[in-house]
Amino acid sequence: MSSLQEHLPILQILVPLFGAILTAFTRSGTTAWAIAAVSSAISPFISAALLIKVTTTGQPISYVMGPWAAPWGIEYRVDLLNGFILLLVSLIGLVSIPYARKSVAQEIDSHKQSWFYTMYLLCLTGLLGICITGDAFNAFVFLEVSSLSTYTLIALGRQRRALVSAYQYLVMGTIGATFYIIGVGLIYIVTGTLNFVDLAARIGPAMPELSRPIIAALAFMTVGISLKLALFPLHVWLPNAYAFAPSFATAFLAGTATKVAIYLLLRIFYTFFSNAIPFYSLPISEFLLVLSLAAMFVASFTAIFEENAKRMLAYSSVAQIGYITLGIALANKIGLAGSLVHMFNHAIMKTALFFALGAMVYRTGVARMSSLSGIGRKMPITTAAFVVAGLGLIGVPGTAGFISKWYLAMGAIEHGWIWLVFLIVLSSLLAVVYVGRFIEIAYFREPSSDIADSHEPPLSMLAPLIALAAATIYLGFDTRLTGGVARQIADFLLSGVVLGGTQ
Amino acid sequence: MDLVIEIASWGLILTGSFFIMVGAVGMNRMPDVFTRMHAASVIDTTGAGFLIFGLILQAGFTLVAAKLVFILLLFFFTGPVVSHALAQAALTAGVEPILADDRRPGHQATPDDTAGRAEGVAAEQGEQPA
Amino acid sequence: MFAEPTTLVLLALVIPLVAAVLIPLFNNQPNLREAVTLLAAGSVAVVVWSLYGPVMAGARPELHGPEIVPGISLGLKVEPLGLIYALVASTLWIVNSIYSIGYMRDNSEPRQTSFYVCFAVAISSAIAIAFSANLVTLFLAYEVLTVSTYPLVTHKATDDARKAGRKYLLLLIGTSMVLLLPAIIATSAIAGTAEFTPGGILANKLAPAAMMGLLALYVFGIGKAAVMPVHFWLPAAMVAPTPVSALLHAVAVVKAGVFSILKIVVYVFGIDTLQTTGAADWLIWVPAGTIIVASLIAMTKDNLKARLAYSTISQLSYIVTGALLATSLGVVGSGFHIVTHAVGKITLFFCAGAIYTALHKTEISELTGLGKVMPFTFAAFTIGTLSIIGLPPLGGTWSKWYLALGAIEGHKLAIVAILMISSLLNIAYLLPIPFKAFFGKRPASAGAAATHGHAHDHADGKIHEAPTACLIAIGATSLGCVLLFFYPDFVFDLLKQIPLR
Amino acid sequence: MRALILAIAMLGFWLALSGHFTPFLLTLGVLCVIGVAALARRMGLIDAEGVPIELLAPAVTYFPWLFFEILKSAWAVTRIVLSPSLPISPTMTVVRASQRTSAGLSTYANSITLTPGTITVGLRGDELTVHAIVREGADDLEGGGMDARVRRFEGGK
Amino acid sequence: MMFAAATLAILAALALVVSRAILGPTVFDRALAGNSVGTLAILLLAVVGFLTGRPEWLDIAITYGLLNLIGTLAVLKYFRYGDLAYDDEDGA
Amino acid sequence: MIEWQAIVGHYNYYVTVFLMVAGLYIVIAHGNMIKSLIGLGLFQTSVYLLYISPGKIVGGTAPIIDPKYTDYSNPLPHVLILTAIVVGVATLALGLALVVRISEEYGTVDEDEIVAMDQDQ
Amino acid sequence: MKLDLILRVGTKLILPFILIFAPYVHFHGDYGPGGGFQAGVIIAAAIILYAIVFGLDAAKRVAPQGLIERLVPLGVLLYASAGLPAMLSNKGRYLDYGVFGHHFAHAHEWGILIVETGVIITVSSTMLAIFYAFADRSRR
Amino acid sequence: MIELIEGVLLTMLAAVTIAIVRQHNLFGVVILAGVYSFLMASVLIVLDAVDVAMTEASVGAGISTVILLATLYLTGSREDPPAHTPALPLFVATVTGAALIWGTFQLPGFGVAHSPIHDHVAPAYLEASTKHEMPPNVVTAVLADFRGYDTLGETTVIFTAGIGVMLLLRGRRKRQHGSAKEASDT
Ligand code: NA
Ligand code: NA
Repeated sequence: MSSLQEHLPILQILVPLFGAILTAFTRSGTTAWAIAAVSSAISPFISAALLIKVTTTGQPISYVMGPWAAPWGIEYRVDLLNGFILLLVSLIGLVSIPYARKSVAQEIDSHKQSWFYTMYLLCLTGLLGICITGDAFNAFVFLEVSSLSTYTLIALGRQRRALVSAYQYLVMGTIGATFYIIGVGLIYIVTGTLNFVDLAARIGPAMPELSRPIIAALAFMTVGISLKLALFPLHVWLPNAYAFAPSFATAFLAGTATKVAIYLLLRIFYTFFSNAIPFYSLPISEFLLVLSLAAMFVASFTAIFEENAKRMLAYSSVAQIGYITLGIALANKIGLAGSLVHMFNHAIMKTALFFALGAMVYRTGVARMSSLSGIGRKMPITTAAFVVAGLGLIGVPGTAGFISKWYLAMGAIEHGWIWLVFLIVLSSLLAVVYVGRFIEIAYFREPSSDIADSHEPPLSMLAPLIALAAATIYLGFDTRLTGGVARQIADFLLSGVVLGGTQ
Repeated sequence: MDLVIEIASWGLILTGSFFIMVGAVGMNRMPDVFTRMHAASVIDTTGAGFLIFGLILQAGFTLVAAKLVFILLLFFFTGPVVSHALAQAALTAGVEPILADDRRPGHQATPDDTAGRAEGVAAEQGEQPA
Repeated sequence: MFAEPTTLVLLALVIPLVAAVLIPLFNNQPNLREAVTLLAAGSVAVVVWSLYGPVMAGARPELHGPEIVPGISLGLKVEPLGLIYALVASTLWIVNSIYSIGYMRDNSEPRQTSFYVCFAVAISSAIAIAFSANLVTLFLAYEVLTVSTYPLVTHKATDDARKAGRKYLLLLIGTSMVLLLPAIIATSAIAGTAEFTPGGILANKLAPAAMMGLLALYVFGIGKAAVMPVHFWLPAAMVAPTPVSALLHAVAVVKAGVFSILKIVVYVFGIDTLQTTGAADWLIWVPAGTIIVASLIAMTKDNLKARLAYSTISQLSYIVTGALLATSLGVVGSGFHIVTHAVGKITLFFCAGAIYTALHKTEISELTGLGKVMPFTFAAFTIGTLSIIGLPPLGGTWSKWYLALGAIEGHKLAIVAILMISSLLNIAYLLPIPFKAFFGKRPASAGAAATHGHAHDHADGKIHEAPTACLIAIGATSLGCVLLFFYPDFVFDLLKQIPLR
Repeated sequence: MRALILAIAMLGFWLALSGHFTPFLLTLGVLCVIGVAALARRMGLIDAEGVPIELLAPAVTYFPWLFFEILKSAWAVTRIVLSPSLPISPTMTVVRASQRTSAGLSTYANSITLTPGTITVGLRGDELTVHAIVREGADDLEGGGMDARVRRFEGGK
Repeated sequence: MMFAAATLAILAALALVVSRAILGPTVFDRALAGNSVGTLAILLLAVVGFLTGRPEWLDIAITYGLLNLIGTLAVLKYFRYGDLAYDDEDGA
Repeated sequence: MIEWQAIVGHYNYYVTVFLMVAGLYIVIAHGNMIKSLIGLGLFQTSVYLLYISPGKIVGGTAPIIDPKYTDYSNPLPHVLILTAIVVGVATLALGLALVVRISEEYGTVDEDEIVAMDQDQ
Repeated sequence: MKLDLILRVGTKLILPFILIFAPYVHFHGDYGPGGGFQAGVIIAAAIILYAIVFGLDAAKRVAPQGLIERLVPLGVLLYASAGLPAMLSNKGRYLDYGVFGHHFAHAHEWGILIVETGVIITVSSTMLAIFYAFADRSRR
Repeated sequence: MIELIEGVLLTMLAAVTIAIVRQHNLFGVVILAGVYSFLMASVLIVLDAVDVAMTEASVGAGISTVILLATLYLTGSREDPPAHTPALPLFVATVTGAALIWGTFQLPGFGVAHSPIHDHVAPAYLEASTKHEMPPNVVTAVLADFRGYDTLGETTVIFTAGIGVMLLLRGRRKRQHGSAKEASDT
């Protein structure tokens, strides 16, 4: 099957896309779930194969649609960076799918379940599509596929506030996407191309005469993507969206959506703008640094006082995104690697946390902290998994989160900013407070009446949760996939090599 | 022959343009929506008619002419339908026409027995003519 | 020798973890459950002790795991200083386990299974701290120790316990995250390595002022060492059951703190580097001050465990002070004090627990005249007290002696003076306890005033000792105090093996 | 019959628009016309209202007359618009329609609307409510000239 | 020249009609003006086609006409029946 | 010395930017969700001009090949904007569906009122 | 009394031509403006016009909701599948239309036609489904 | 001439936009939005974007109007005056506008034939269309062939929106709200 091997890049998208189409025909939730499960199960293998191929050959994989060579046709281009993110997204998809069955069956009306899976698969398609494409406009198209499906997924939450959250996200997300295409339009006018590789080659020579549109394009794309990735203070859509979406959707999105947006930011920063505008020549780095720190502290503080556990985790996400963008702001190898490592680790940990919380909501129907008191005794395994992932969030050594923070702190020191190390660890301390608060409520309070007859969730929900909690620990020790790959990626991003290899 | 057609089409196009201008001016001079409709229909019928006839002469016996004919027919068949619907809707919604003479029996404002939602719409309308 | 030294290292770590997995399986069979604990404790002690010979012979067994952050992999390496701490922890685990069986059962404590599980995990992490080959491994184990002992501190699940637990967690994790972790990261970045290396890794890499700042980060970042002002978690944690207090004060937790400081001084900074830069010259006054202040506070406490807690704070600062002297004799004194204080203090806590178990007394003022009721316990208490004070013929003598010598070697006579004053203070707040118990006269209303005295009536003066298991443990540790005076060489020999340069 | 006429009309429409007389497109055209005709039948469009083939022949005389009417009234409205005093006298009136078929009735109503200056505002039974921009417009309609003309058109005479 | 004149006339008319659409004052004035904008746009399209020498895109004009009809009727249907889906079989 | 030529030549950009600004303003400033969505549509629509204006060549013609012409305007922006229009209408439809549901649940489509209602709970 | 006579007759006259205009726009997208998307919108608009004038139920009898909802994915399926033959026969990459004929131009013409047909199906049915969804909502 | 037509139409667009901002009757807004679409479509014709013009007219003036009206029926049509001051929105919008004006200043003027956009990629489409006897409408060729994959994505977007709208609006109209469970979650 060497021919299949050749088509892997497009299969990465076609598998979930055809899954989505098929689920739209059926009206049975079970059938739709089965289709989604098969699609989600195949995806990580494709990603892994792609990543392995890129790592072993050291060359990016290019796949052009139809007979048209890039830049005339649309190119898919897999290098280490997007290979890594593709794997992350499809892995989260894989672990999500067993969890989905029971959770969706409970939260979504039975006649809507099949279309719900359609939306999930479209979301997966869109996210993977953004990652894999080598074309600035094609990225926008898939951004919209993922966005529209995300809005719908969020709106299907059981409370009416889900609708408002989805609406607010729709408005902000659309503004973000429109900013992105304004940026794309400007650089298109300047270079005449949309292909990433081609852009990288043409934007540098265009810079001396057309510096303004290029800088404006950078600004618009950055702001647009920052809206999608919920960079402080453009994060206001996120807490409610995560809090009121169906549990499964929250967990899946928390692990994937913002990560993909961050990927896109890295892509534009390092693959083509870096050829025109050295990253350090603009105050972007400082700007991003300030916003990242603000996210880390303000959002963490908000999380501490949040009564709704889902919102608490959502605010925590905003804070953690701050860590990721901090690494980008550092713009040195180790900091950037830290950013990538944390992207992966945070996806694993936050998905685990939302899985655990979702399982609690599944059994108890409540997400208020006070109502969940004593849950540790009723749902010991779920709560333990929550604690493990929570420790990861804090950055306790032995968990994945520690690795992330180590890299970021080393990046800060390399930059000569020792004070930043203190700020990084100080904000971790805020995580201690909000995670600790949950632990205390879960273990040291008498079970509340809301949770009186709750018990562990079904195995199909528990198993993915345990897997992710175990991964949180495992990734705290074996960092070949995270740290190892991330350092390679950071290496080539900073070396100015376009898309992981010469054209 | 060509010159005749050229001159004729010039004449038709300029006449059409004139009626279009007249209609547009009328739409701004007339006092209420009903009277404005009369001005608007000058554009739809005479203005568009002359202009398109002129263009047809320019196009000769071609596909373009056929399409222009169809556009003309489109105006001819849909124009009155739209105008009628608009006037009727305005009246149903409670827009009082400015009248010098009302010869309807009983001066009833409702020209049709099909019950609308006149109250609701009128309330929402908010911006009656001064 | 029945196994390769590297295997032994791994076994010492894994056996307690295996026990932690096995213990819950016997949730409903307490005897089997405790058998697992005892078996594990025994085997770990055997394993660790069997490392003694090879290490004395110069072997430095090493184990390396995966690289987790750039240039640093998790690693274990046995060296003399760490072995001493491992010996203390593993040996005292046996004694503490025996004692726990008596204490926990007699007081019908809830959730005993999770108690033993956490205890086993704590021991494993203590041994990992002892054998850690680099700062990251040490930090990892240090945090695991904190997390695994948190449920022990909050074991009673009362409001007080929860508050204490919150203090415990916030202070220990807080200091370690905010101060220790940056220190480790900075060290790794500056030195390019985080491995514990004889002579240190920071020589000529930092300005004196920066060196002092870094050292301060370590001293305060390692909150387990309880140097003032990061000490207050320790008295708060007294709400826990006595075996936990013993664990905290003697076996693992606080010892992990002071041991870490000592290890970092020796292998990260290097005593020569500290001496030449004078980085510790100012900082040393913090633990020195702690010695005095904590002693003074101890005098004001009537609660027995609280007084012992402040005593611990004071004693820990001996070790920190010894480390910061940055002299070879100071290191020996510090290392020795880890051992003697462990054995002495565990004796005192065992006694306090025994008194609580047998008589339900917690306040010192209630103990007057009870020497006849619990003669064995109070005799042991006296031995422990004298060892802590540093009087012959007990182990504590040697450590204080070497600390003083170290201070002289470092030309810090003021430290010698502080050690002397502190000894006097020790006498003042510890010795009166057994003295009054034996020779004091019981007030008539004592029985009625006792807050916990609802079950027993001791007015008749009949002997009423704690359960046998407790007494065995108390006897063993008292004996240890004595033996350490007469046979200190096995510790000294090891301490002299520490490569200081 | 109506369907056939409609199909022919649609095919003519297609051809007039297309201009590409390749066999492929012609085949497609025929197929689409058949398909749309079927759909139109399904929609109930093919009846005396939707495909008034009876009116095709009379249209030859009626529409030129109507064009002339439109021109006249357009000029009248133009004069009003361009007159500085804006001499309007808006009038609402009700006129009776004498047509028998709905196609005829709607032709009358639409003819009124098409001629600038008058608009059919409502249609109830055989009563048309008309808005005229000047009294004279209403008077003309009340005179019934156009009504008679449309009745003849409808009747085929 | 002739097309240019016609174009200018249409643009001027368009400006007047758009101002009506902006000024209203009632919704129906705007709807009327909107419909006329559609008409003028169709005419403009036809004339500009001739002006630029490519008059063959009148398909667009037809599309405009059809959709203008639908849009306007939707507005008016709404005002008469309050509901796009209104069905006389429901009501009568 | 003002370059009038440049300013006139950029008129289309100025209007484009104005439309964008107005659209964005409506989205952010207006509490009514329907109006916000319309503003969002205007904002998106203005992008069409940004893409298509530079694609125009004066003297060129629509990019439909005909032997009579040699200069064609750039077809690529047209293709991109076709996609953008589709995205715009898709977003509008979904947004309005949300608004309908919100109106049913809250009895209002005013964002400020809704936020206030949620805070009261 | 049927719904407004003038509207009804006018719509009946014009609707067949709107309906035939849509496939015209679809099939002549190669030569002039238009294509699957525009044609799809026109079809949907025609049926919406029908629904506006003749009522929603009448429209649903002509274009049943169940059918429309299944056409929504069908168009995407057609489009996405059009890319597969080249891939599966190992003669090209995804969306290579070369397999649809021997001559390059013909093959690509067919390819374009197939994918545009996918577009017209999805666009028309989706627009209509959206209209149905909104209009239905207002009745209950 | 083209510049003039374009300029006039653009000015009208701007005027309509201002009217939309100021209009508080949502019907008025919907109608004005339709006018906006027709004007925009006319501008697009002038800019040679015939396919885009056709699409914009059919979407903007047709489908969007219908959906908006359907929504207005379900929600009411009067907009309340804004509750808060427009300072922040004005600021954001102005900054955005200023950035764009600043950014577009160096761009080539209107209608210039030799600029990067015309010299790269696009000429190849025009050439290939002729060489390979592709459809004469290059927009169609690019849309369905050269960049056919984008169009697949575009179709997917429509599909997504369609399923999304149906998920939201099909089915029961009112959910039970205010139940105990919901109250406790907020
Ligand atoms: Na008229
Ligand atoms: Na086309």
